[in-house]
Amino acid sequence: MVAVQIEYFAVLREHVGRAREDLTTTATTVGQLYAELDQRYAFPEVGRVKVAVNDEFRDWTAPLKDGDFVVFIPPVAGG
Amino acid sequence: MVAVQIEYFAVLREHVGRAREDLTTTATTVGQLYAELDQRYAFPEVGRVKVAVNDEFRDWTAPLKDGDFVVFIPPVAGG
Amino acid sequence: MSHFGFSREPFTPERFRALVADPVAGGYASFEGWVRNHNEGRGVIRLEYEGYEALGIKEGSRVVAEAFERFPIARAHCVHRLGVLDIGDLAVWVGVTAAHRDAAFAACRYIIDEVKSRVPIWKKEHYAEGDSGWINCEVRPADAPAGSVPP
Amino acid sequence: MSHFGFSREPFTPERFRALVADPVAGGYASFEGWVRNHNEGRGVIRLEYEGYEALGIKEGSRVVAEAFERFPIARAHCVHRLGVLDIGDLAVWVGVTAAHRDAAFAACRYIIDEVKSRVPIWKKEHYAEGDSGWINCEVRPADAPAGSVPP
Repeated sequence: MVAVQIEYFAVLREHVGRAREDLTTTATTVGQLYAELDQRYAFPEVGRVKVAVNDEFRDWTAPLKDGDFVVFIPPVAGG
Repeated sequence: MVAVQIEYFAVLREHVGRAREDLTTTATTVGQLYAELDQRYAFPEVGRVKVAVNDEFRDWTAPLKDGDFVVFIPPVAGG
Repeated sequence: MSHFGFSREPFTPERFRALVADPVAGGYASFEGWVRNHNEGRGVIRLEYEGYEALGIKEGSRVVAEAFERFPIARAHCVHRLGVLDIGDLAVWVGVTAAHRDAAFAACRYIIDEVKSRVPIWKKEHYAEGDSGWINCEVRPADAPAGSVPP
Repeated sequence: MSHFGFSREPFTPERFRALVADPVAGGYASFEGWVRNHNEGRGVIRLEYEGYEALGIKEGSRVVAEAFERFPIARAHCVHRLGVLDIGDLAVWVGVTAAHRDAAFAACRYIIDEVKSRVPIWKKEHYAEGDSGWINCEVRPADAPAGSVPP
């Protein structure tokens, strides 16, 4: 079990209904964490989502460590 | 014989020593006029010169008419 | 100093243009994204930009650093607005100086293209009809490729 | 109103940038030529621009009109300085707005390239050593192709 913090932005923030949550999880990768949250929230289909851990882009297979700060990144649209 | 006005710019103005001159000439084309002036002033070799008559680019074979305003255009360098 | 930043307040390009001034620079190329009154056939009345700022600054700065590696430029900077914007407001500014204009244009184009596709910024359009949508995130059923949502 | 002009006085881009603002415009691309402190390995201390204004305005306006024909742009304008300029001074400004940035960049590049090669403007560089020269007009004997001077 690891304790992590998650921040939601944009379409995911509005869907989940809050910007941040603290979570204790049995997930061992960020991909597993996403699957767990997707099951709970039924995230909207938004295309290819990326993930960042501690303010850096990571692969979905990246291990989840106690204290990690995780952000799921739906398709961006700057400019 | 036609009476024309000539304006010189940049390297030609400095070479000739004045910006404008009025001239009566037997030249019947702007090319002949250039040759006549080149003989008098020995224009510096500056590469490809163009010519404008009455504020429009013209060919060197353009006829010269009484009252024409002629400008010889050495290579440009805007920007 | 980072070469990429966010601004929560309206800004004018002049302030940041001064940052890229350089006596060796003969060319200054800039790009500004403005909020336009239409998108894909719909009337737009205002926009919201949301950014993941900590990662956005890192990724935006990487983009500008890549431009320095790829093109012989003197200086470069990019600033992106966040918050609520009206029609005509400045959303993003990119400025690049170089000895020659080839490099200035190429680097300016590189930066805006990469910033738009890589920096975690999201745009919500508010339409004349009263509805709104997150751009690039509103997948209609027909558009959604199976398995497109990871993992 | 013509889309090309000369300015005998220093000017800031803001004044002309406002001329190309347009609510349909999502992208604004601009280019500025600044007086740089070197050229072809020599130190430059100031510049002079001389223009054949009557023809220059016609030819510059034709260049901008061509950009409108070639690219889907909203507005475009170009202004060129004349007179004596110091290092860092603005020599030429081009601004283009369009719904999309592809067209804005392409048209901006087209305009500056064509203006530099076609509009009757001449540049005299004053060098740190005290001499000066008209750019593109100083043909050293080895450079001068036979018969290059018409007719």
